[in-house]
Amino acid sequence: MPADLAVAEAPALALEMTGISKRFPGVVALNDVHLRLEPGKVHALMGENGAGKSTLIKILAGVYEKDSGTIRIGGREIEILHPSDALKRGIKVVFQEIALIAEFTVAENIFLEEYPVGRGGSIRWRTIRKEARALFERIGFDVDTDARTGALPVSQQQMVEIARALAHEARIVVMDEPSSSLTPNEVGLLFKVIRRLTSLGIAVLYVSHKLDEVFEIADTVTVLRDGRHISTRPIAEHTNDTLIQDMIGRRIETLFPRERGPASDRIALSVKNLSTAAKLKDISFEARAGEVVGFFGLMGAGRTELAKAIVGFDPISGGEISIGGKRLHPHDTRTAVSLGIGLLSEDRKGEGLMLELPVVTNLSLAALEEFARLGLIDESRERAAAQSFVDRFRIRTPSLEQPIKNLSGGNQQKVLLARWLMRGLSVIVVDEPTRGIDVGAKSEIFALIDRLASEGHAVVMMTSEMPELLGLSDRILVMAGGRITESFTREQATQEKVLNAAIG
Amino acid sequence: MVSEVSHPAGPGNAIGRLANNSQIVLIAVLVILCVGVSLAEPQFYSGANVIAILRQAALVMIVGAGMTMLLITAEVDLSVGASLAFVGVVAMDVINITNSVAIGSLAGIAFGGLVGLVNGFVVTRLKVNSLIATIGTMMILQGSVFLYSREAVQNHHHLAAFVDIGAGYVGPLPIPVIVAALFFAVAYVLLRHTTLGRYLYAIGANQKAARLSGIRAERLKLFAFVVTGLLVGVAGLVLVSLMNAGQPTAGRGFELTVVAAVILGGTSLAGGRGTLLGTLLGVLVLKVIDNAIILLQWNQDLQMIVPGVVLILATYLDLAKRRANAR
Amino acid sequence: MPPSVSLGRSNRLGAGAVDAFAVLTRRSDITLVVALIVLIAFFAFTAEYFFTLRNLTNVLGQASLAMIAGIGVAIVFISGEVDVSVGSLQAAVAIPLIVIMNHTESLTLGLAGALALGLAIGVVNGYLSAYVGINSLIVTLGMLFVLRGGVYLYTGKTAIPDDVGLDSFFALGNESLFGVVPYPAVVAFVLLLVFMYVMRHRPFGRMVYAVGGNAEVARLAGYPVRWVKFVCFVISSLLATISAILLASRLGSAVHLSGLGFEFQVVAAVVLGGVSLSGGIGSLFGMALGVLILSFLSNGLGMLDLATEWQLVITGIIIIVAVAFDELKRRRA
Amino acid sequence: MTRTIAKLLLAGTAFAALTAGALAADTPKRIGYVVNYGTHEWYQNVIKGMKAHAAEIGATVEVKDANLDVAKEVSAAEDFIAQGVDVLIITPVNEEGVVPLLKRAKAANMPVVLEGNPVKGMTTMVAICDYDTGYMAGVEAGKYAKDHLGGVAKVMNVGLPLLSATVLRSNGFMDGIRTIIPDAKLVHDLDGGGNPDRALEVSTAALAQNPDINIIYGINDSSSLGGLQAWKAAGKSQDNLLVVGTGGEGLAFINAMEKEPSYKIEAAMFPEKEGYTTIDAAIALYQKKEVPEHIVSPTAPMMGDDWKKFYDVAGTTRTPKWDAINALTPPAKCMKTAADLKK
Repeated sequence: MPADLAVAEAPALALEMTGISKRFPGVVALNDVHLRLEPGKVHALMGENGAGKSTLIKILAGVYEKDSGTIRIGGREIEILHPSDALKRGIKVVFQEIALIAEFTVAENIFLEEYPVGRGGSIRWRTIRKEARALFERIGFDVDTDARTGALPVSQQQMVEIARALAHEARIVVMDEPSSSLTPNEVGLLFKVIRRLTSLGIAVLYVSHKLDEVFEIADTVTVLRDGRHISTRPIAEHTNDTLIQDMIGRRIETLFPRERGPASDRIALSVKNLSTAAKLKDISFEARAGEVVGFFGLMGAGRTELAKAIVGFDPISGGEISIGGKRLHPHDTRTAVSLGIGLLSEDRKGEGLMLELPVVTNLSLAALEEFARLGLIDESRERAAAQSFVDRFRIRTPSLEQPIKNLSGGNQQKVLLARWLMRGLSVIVVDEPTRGIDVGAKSEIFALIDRLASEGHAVVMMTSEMPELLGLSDRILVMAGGRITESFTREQATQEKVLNAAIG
Repeated sequence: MVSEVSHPAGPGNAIGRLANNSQIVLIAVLVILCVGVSLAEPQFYSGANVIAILRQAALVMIVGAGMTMLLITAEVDLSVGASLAFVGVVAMDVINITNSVAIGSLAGIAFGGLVGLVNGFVVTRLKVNSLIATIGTMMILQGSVFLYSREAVQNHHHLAAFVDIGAGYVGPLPIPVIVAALFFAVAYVLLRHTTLGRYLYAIGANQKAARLSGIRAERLKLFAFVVTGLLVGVAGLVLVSLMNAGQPTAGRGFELTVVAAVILGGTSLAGGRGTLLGTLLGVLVLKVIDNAIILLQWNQDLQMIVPGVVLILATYLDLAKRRANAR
Repeated sequence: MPPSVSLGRSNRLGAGAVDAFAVLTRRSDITLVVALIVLIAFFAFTAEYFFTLRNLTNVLGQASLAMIAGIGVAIVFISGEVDVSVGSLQAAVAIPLIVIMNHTESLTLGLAGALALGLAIGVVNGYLSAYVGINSLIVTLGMLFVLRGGVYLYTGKTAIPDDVGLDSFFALGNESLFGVVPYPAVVAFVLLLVFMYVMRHRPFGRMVYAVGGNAEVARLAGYPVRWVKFVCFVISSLLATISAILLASRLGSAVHLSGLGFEFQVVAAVVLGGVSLSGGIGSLFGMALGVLILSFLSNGLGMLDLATEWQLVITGIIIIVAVAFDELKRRRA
Repeated sequence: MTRTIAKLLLAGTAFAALTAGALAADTPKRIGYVVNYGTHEWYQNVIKGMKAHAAEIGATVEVKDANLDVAKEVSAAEDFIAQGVDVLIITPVNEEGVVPLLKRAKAANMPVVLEGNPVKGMTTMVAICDYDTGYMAGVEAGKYAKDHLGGVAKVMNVGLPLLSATVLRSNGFMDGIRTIIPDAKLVHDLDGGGNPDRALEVSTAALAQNPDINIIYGINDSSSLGGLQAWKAAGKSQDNLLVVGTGGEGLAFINAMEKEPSYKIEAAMFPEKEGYTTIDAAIALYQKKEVPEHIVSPTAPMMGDDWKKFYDVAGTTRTPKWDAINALTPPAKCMKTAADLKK
């Protein structure tokens, strides 16, 4: 929008960001993006994963520094170089990944940013306890404020995170996918919180890719795609289709190419009455060669726990797992891999990448024995194989020696997927395969998963992304509270049915 | 931006490349040291002195090879000094009893391996932070060595073979240097060209990822501890032979020398980074400094100060370089 | 945290609650308390003269040096860093203390000199670790070497005697309050209470825990992570300096040998006290118990006329077992 | 029979009369000994000597080891005072470091005997004369060099600057040797840390630099042996070498004198005797007798097989021949003490 106009309106605006750009090694995260928030209004920020939503708010929060562009609050231009700058300016961000100190009590976490202190400068613990309790009563959320935060289930931690927004005198509250791990009635509480905020004249930036929520709570919607600003319109002017159109930029089915034929009836993976001490209860299912089995569930439903159990990463307390008819010793990844099952973890940095090490080393890790004679690695063969995967998967890297930390999320994910293909597995478990990667790469990953299946692998996919689930899966199993609550065929499944089952 | 980081690299040098940048500094330092010292004190290049330096370096290098593996897997062993002394005492004692260098040597090396096994067990099974665990075992060894023998175990039957371990020569080369070279070569190949070595890096870089890829991280760490222990056994033999007696008081501060050398060589305490070549350079730099201070007849207290400063400086340079690369 | 940020709203509300009880009842601490009691009981029955007021107060005095330094080291640990330089620091800061006293005959100036050097050391440790970002183990290990070597160089490896012999200086480390409680114990106790209060009831203390527990979250909460760590290093060095001053008084001189291996004793006690190397976990109360356990252990074993060798072995085993036990519990929880 | 030896020994010394009476009068029952470095062989044997003599008078010696930790030394002494031992014996880790301790012991009326080095404000000290020990060995070394090394003396001192006692020995040695060979040269003055491997390491470098060194002096047996091992490791013959050790605390030097052609002189310090004498001082002090401020325990250089005169060796144990040891007459006072170093 024209700058002079912006300036003229400035006083009315809570926040104005113009011409914001940000690059990371190998990817342009934001390109000349602008955003305007009005006091007392809810402004939705939408876009697929990797569209640039998170980057934008992290700039706002002072986590990243923008490469260019200006930020105005109440018309005055400001610089945000450190989170404390944002907080001083009354910008409160509720992040998707929990930003709480696990060792502290819930009450203390609420006041983490500004401990109430007495005249002597001592922390007023009683005040903290009292106000925290009062706060949760106000929004009608029942949680033990003296509990160790780390001991709470994820969804409750998320609510604590959200409640913090009320505890501070904020002028702008940003919420990044706040509902991702919430049960519907918790979402209800969330909206209650948001309305309370707006009634106090606070501007709310609501980041989400869930249409229904946006239509319910937002006044205005800004859509980003591939780091670019696509549209900003009052919600009234939008329909489901127009929004999706803006977000994805093409019709949904084209995002999910489906070349593969029907699944064979050879059972590649069978899980019987699997339970773990922590979470899972009596899980049984099978996956056939050439089939994509999609697991859906809200955060904390036990998807990741299941994924880690069936690849032998976590110990199990009961039940059995067999791959290609062979029984797997629980809690032993080595036999699991040699039997032909592997996991593409949701936590790329934590459980997938060796950030400092080169692409080739990351790529060949699981298949290394195949290039070795008497333990000696034939490096030319290793590199040749790696190169062929880099080409086939169109992995964008300047060289095989490139430390993988310098690749974009999408390319990193492709390397990790290639790691398993190189090993030649029969069953591959993918957990949130497209988390935090941009749309282009996303469809490539989808294509790869489809190819895996068509090449006769059994794919077990854990996801919280409805389109991805519906688009890719042959069968859909829904989890809640560590159990499988429903099972649908591709044809039966609809967004509503699946959600209801997930709420359990 | 991305291209800045990519260096041309021959096949397989992938991991090597990462460390190489940090080694240029060391090579430079080493060269400057040698030139500087030999200008001030020509004796520096006398064959005798070079051999003296090499023999001292050998002792540290032997253990350094194991310590490098440990640090690459993000663990550390501070008990090597105490263990070094104990190995000597045990070996000397067994040799006196059995009158056989072979058996005595085996006993010493076995003892070292046992210590490594215990350390490895405490760290991988009991999950005790290796820094604390090995400080604990260090105390235990320092105490129990005196319980084993209060006074130095003397060399009763002077067996030629025993003396040779430390003081012997093959041609112009002292045996300890040859031994060190041997272990260096083996460890080098192991770290650089074998699956095992690659897995050690993987574990240090990201243990969970390694496990998910079917690597038995805990076992390999245990392996690294045992290897280090065995190498301490070998070094202990060399030392006991050189001293011609099992000295319970030997090895004080040896662990710090070794760790310092390895870190100086660009191996990161965080794991996943480091090379044996770097360790070799680190050892040489430290030992040349040590030697130079004596040759120049400087106050030997500098032998404590200089390494301290060098260590911090080297780590800083390495850090700075990697930050530059990350930009 | 700057007062400007603190909530206007909350200041109106009721007085701050002091619940040191919450600190006392951390489960790991309870086990330590029990361990300490058992230990004392054991020696009371086995070792003659152990369970006498004179001996018990003696041990308190002896423990206080490690206790005072331990507070600082524990705080650094909690902030997610390590400090192993305290041993050589003890020898180093005693030099200005004695030298200045010998020249000026003023205890105050001597103390000031010692604290100044201690401060400087802390600043260097903190700057290199927190701001430059060099691994703090390496920084403080290097400092350990540099200081010890420096002391040897400066003193020519001889002790510097206190030629003035001020009674006030002698009293610091050698006399007792009401002839019962040694002054070092009093100092240690006061400092312990002060820092237990700070770590529990001052925003700064909570920041230290947050920074050690999860630096990224702390950053998001607007904390000056580096500054917090920096200050922790400074605190550690200053407390180590205080322990050094008391030691110097007990030795009546600046001894170039003092503090050899002291860092090990302190770290051992801190870890035994349940302070985690990974940061964010542990309490000063636990640290204090750790120190007391090790001190009573060494005193008791000495009373049983047990050789140093055994003391080393037993201490080593206890440390490993204690930490292993701690880990087990943490994984269970 | 040992008692008669005791008498025999005391006959010569300053307080013969006193202790002769002492045997009649009541004697201390519990003696506390704070040793500076109890794991060291020298002190192991000092303690043996103490316990042997204590047994004779029906007393017990309790030992607390400071293990070279000055702080622990003070604590250990405190503990003994708390335990209310009859006499306290202290070997200071560092002379200066125990001054306040003596003050406190006085306040608690605890008689204190110092072993090793003089301390400001002490009542009495039992010690060998480190300087004299080195000096006498130096003289012998000089003679040897004159006869066998062509009157050339190029000395490598494997020293330990950390402790005043060991510095005195080195100085004594050089002064002694110069009485015979005035132009004896201290080619290399090393810090061998007093432990064998460090001594070996630094000696190796020094020998590489100065191949013309022909005398190695070590402030203790670990140091001299470390130096000798360095020599051997350099592949040199021992023909024109003289090694002089100090202490003679254990079997190491005997072993060396038997098997190493160059290990000719040992400045023996008879730790057992030192311990024995210390107990005598403790008794005298306990009985409030007049005691000289400095009681010297004898030392003597041993050449070749001399050690056989003083020790019986069976396997790994050696037993002192008291008659011979007690026959040695110590000097009334030392030529130099730590105090002289300060100047």
